[in-house]
Amino acid sequence: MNFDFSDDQKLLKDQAQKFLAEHCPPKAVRRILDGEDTYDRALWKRIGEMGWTATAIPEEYGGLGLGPLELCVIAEELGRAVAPVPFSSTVYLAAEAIMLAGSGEQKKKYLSKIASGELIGTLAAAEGPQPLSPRAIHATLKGGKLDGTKTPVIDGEIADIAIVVARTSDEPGERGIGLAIVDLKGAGVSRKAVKTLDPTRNHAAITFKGAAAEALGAPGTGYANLMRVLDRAAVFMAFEQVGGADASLAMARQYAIERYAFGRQIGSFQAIKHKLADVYVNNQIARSNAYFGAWALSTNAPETPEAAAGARVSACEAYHVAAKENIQTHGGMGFTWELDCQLHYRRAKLLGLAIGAPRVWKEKLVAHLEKKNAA
Amino acid sequence: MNFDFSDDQKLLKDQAQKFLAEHCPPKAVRRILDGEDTYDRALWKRIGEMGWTATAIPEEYGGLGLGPLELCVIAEELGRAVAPVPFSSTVYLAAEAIMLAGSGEQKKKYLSKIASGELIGTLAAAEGPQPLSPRAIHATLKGGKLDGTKTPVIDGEIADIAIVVARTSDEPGERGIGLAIVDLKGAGVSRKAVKTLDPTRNHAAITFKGAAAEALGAPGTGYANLMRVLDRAAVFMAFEQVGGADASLAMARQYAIERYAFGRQIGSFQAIKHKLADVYVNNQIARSNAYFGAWALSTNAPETPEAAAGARVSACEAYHVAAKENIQTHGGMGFTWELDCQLHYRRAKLLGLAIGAPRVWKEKLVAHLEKKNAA
Amino acid sequence: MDFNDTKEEAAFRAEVRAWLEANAQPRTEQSGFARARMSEADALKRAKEWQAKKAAKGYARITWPKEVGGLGGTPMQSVIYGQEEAKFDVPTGFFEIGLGMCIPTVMKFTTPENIARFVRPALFGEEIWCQLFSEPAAGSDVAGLRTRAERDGDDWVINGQKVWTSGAHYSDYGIVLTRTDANVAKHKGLTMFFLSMKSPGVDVRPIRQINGGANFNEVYFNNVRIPDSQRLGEVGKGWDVALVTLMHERLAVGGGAGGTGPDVRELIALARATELEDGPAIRNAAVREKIADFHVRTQGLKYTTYRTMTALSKGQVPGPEASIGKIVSAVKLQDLTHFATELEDMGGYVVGDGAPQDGAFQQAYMWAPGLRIAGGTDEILKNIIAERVLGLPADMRADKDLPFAKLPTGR
Amino acid sequence: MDFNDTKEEAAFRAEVRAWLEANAQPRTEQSGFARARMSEADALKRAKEWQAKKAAKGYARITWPKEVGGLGGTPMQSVIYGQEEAKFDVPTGFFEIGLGMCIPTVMKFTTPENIARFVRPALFGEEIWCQLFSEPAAGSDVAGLRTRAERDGDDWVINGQKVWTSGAHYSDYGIVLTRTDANVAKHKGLTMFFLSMKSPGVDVRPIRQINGGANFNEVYFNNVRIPDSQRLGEVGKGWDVALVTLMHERLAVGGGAGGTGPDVRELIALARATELEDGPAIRNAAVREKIADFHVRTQGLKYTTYRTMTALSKGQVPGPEASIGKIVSAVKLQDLTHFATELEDMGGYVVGDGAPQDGAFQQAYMWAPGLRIAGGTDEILKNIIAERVLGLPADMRADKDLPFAKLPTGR
Repeated sequence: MNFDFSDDQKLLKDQAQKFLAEHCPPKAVRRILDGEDTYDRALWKRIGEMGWTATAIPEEYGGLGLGPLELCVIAEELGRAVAPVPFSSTVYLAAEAIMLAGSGEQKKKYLSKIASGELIGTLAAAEGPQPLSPRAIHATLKGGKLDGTKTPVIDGEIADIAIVVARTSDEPGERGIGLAIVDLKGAGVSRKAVKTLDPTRNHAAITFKGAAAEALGAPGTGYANLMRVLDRAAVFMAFEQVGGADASLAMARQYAIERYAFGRQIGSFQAIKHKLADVYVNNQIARSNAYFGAWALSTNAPETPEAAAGARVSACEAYHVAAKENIQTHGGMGFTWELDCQLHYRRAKLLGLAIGAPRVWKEKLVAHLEKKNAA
Repeated sequence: MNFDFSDDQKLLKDQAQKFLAEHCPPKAVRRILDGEDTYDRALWKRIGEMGWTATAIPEEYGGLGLGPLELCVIAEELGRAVAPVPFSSTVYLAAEAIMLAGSGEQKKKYLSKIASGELIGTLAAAEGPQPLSPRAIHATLKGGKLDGTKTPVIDGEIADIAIVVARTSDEPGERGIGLAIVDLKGAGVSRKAVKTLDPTRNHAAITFKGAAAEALGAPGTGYANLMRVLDRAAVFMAFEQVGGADASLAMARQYAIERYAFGRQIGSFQAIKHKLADVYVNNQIARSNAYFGAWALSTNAPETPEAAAGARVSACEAYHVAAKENIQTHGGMGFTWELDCQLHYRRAKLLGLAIGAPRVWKEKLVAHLEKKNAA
Repeated sequence: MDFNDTKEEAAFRAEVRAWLEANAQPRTEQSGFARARMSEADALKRAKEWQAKKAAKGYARITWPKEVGGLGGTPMQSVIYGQEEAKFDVPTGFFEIGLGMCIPTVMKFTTPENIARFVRPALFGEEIWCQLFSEPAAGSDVAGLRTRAERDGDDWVINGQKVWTSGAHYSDYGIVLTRTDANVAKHKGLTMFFLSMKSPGVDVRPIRQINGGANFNEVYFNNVRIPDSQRLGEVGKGWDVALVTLMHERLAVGGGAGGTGPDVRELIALARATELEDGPAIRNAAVREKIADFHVRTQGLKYTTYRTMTALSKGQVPGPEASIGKIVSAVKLQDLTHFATELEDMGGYVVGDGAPQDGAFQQAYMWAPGLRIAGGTDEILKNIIAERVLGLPADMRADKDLPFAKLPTGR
Repeated sequence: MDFNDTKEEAAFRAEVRAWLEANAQPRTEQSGFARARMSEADALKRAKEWQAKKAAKGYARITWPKEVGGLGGTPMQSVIYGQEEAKFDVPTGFFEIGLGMCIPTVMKFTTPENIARFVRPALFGEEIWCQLFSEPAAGSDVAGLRTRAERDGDDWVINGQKVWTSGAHYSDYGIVLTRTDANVAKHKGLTMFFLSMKSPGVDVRPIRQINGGANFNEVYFNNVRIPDSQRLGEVGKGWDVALVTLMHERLAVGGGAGGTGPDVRELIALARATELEDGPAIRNAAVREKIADFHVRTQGLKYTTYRTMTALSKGQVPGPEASIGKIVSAVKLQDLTHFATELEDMGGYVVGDGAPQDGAFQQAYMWAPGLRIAGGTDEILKNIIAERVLGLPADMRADKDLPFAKLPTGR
């Protein structure tokens, strides 16, 4: 039994934690929150230099050729730090999609630039406030030209390329859906900033009018590929959420020890103790489910969709509860702009929705359980 | 604004409470729990003598001609006392069904006997472990003969008559369902005791083989009438549940004051205080929703189905939580057969399911809200 | 059991209604939007005008005796006025703290001269009052406050900091709870004063909240000098005076039971408008169960308020059980808005224009954490229910017998 | 990251497996039913025979040194043995308290003669031990116990009552925590002994639980006389001795993470078999969401246990974070069985034959409240997590410095 990260992976995690403590303190996140920029350019540059974006990219495309486990430990630390950089969009979404479905040429063209940190990528799937499904896709890709509007697109204003989900034929259901790579700096692309609950990550509505688009993956495989990309992203994002949930708990714990009321540390009151014990339990459950997701990715296990859904459902719940009860533990102070509790409350909401709400993943999970228990 | 019971009704409630404190102490309930009898015959006789079964029955049929509000206050006290008598089956189900759908002759034949306490009635609807719906009804009524098996039937072993829900034609959906009155002591009726989580109320499986049955209500109205009976029963039962939930809270409160641990009353620990505060809040919410149900019945308001569903959903939740957290507050003692916490834990489960699980009522509730908000 | 007015109540309602119709415009959705867009200064100006009108008629404080400008009416009449007024496009909300909490305290503890001087202008909206109790180190534990008042001849000199003061920036006067003796137990060393918010040394700064709003202020006191005649109650008896203020706060009926954000009606509208994978969300069984759960909480609170109003109508005084309103509604608001944003799925964190229902769910999601804290945290309210309603024993106190100066403190 | 054994672990597993195959029959569903129907006396007899076999091979207590009959193995080897044994039809469960908690305490605090006398018979299943700590007035607060031991020459005389004693009725010996001085603070006046359960004056009575079972006993002590040589540890140091016992209780890995009743697999089967108004329950969105919620709790616990086992496998000692197992699984069992009975709707409260899955959900619903209490209530376990894992400060203590006799008491 070795259900844990290796010593090397733990070392990488420690290094990432120290690096982010130094280069991504709450102050840096607040600069983006306060609108001084749309993302932390300096940090993003450094992250590229550290090779984090290259982690899981094969060496032949300029990557480090490490596996998903290394990406998981980095993700956890980015989540803990609420890092305001386009890492998830570029690495979990764009790079993974290209690695999964891209041609040799496409891989060559894009992956090395992602590995070096030169290129920001994203996934443009959503078309407004409703869950993703074949019927929710109205953008069309015909003859290499893309038309339609995608919103919200994470890091949409700052990305260089987007993997776009579009209707490629009139075939019903999943078979009519395809993926395409679009140069967002090209003609026929216009972007508009979109305000969200988490201003520490950039968002845009992107309108395509006959924009040039190259197909990603074989015809008819788009939706299936998209689901596979989202499964993998769900695990990485679960680690971000677990990191954020742990950071929220750590903040609450620290405050409960330092703050006195009624002549005692507030952490000595059972109302606070039991609240934080509940958060701890949730976080542990989420962490363990995330580990199973990591194991599944690292071994390419057939359980991956089930493991990914379990990791996501559990992590969404844990981060949501930890972030809101962190504010509650801080009392009035927790509700001030001045304190950093809000950073997690906002990020928890973003991560809880960015690749689909838990509702959708619960449905996926049970569909897999049904299949398994039928066998 | 007079959203409260009248002084007369409150007086009736006080009398009922005192009467049951004397004649239905926990010891009496435990006699039935321990299987010494299937219901408390002496108490049932006294209840008949007090005229409680006559409360809402019109004077022309030997009743007191009072309204549903009087029945509500009695119900609350029966619930508080966990009374082991066939009151709900006889009064909320059988009598209400006959009052709603019976012919003059049927009313004359049955209601006066219910009013005097001579007759025990029940409703036989369920056919095993699934929710009620037209498709779940397989018992058939043809040419005045009834065939099929109903289980569980509350007070099924001790009832004299049952209102039976049966298929009367092959018409699909609700129109193929009818109600009938069956003499359970007649030919073609066999009964078998059914064990349930709440042995303080009698239950049976009843098999009909060509049993004589008289139709109750016009053809094709059976299912609609059944729904109206259940709506009304839901409100009365909600008062039983609110009474039981309040009794559970009172027990927990008392124990939390008397029991010391770590040198303090356990009620001084926030874990207990906040648990009981939560129960109190739930109970108040349930009580207020039950009051709205009572108002709806008493005024024959068009909101009755919505009010009944709201009362039931809220009361099921409140009693469930109050009963389980009462055990938890009592710690190890709460889990012993010796203590009375179990009486409420069992009764809460029975009342939570007897006329359909909350899931079903939530669905009814939302269907009504949809209609209302569409208007 | 009915929802009808008594004969007297109906008559009063008709009277109020007639007066409102003669003096104000009915409220419409448009007027709501217009008010939401109005600057605070404009709203304040309009509110003051309206308050003067109400006060002249005796409606500004219905339960107060006629001698001090009230109507000598019942609490139920006050509720009825509130219900009717809510149907009209009139600005309110600036005077509640002053008239509901500060002035009753002042009236009880000051001289006839001060009453003559201060009550009428407050009633007519000419002077606004705020309540200066909470401090950075004294939130849930109000009596743990540190703002000092030191005697200097016939004056007192105040130094310290208050926080979470609603309306301090537009208030003319305030009542301030201070520590005048740190060497006795914490509840025993407090003294209450009132003062002009324009006094030299008073510095008001808005607090920015996580939802971007600034409904509250920090108030700094830097050698603020006030005469002893502005003391309310005896030296060292400030806690007893504060309890009078706080009791009046609790008497506000039905607070928190609604009006704090989108509720079930809006959720149903969203569920109708939102397409899930296989049809509108309103057809999804899980969504329907959630709607039902929220609905019974909302309705349960509403009918609890009706029960409280019934007690009022019968001349009874509602007890601390009214505290359930805010616990239920604050937690429900957070849960409901969380659920609603999840229904909107990948688009659920978009705020403003692009969001369904103008982003009302998202806005309320950011406000809900504040609602769970302001005016008593969930935890404090549960203590109140446990102790004052259920009669459970108090928690152990670390701060009962020690001199305040010896109490352990943190940040 | 993998779920595989290390090379050494795999070798040990193979060895164990081979021995089990040679000495026992594989477990089948039938053997499970057969065991459930077996009388306790028969089960005990079979368990003793099996225990003797295991002990002879060194498998009865794998982590104990060979000198006292163990295998000198690692905690991970113990886990592996347990996993493999669970696949065979062998009776277990009578010796865990004795070998897991009592004997380690005895070994640490008694004479070499006693060790020579008592360890081997316990290990070979010839003598069973129980643990006599809890009392009617000392449940969560074990140190609040009142059973007195009074010195009389070279003997001690014990009077009082214990409760919740598992297996007292078939035990030969027990360790008993007593109060020997009521005039010092409560943790300081305790002394531990061991004694024969056949001693004159010991009276064992089963406690009937609300689920009808009787897994526990009350034990009355009426002038039970034992020699001072049966004292464990010093007079007045009984609490320190008890902490050793309780520490061994905590070391039991993965307890409560499963095996306590029906779980998600059974719920899915039920949802498949249950017809709702419009089709099988498994197709209902609300039911599916619930299944998913329960599933992630179950799996989260399972993988948490794997993490703990990984720590064991690396030679680390698991900490108090293992307490999350019981909190999660007990509450989940109550919620899941509540939900399942609601799915069965009007038939959901039928027990036994007429109920789906032989009434397993209903049975577990009646057991779940006990699971939330036995072995530490939800509340006590949350205290443990808050204080020992998160390092939050202890609650205020009313019982720290007062002599035990002066502590306020209730029923």
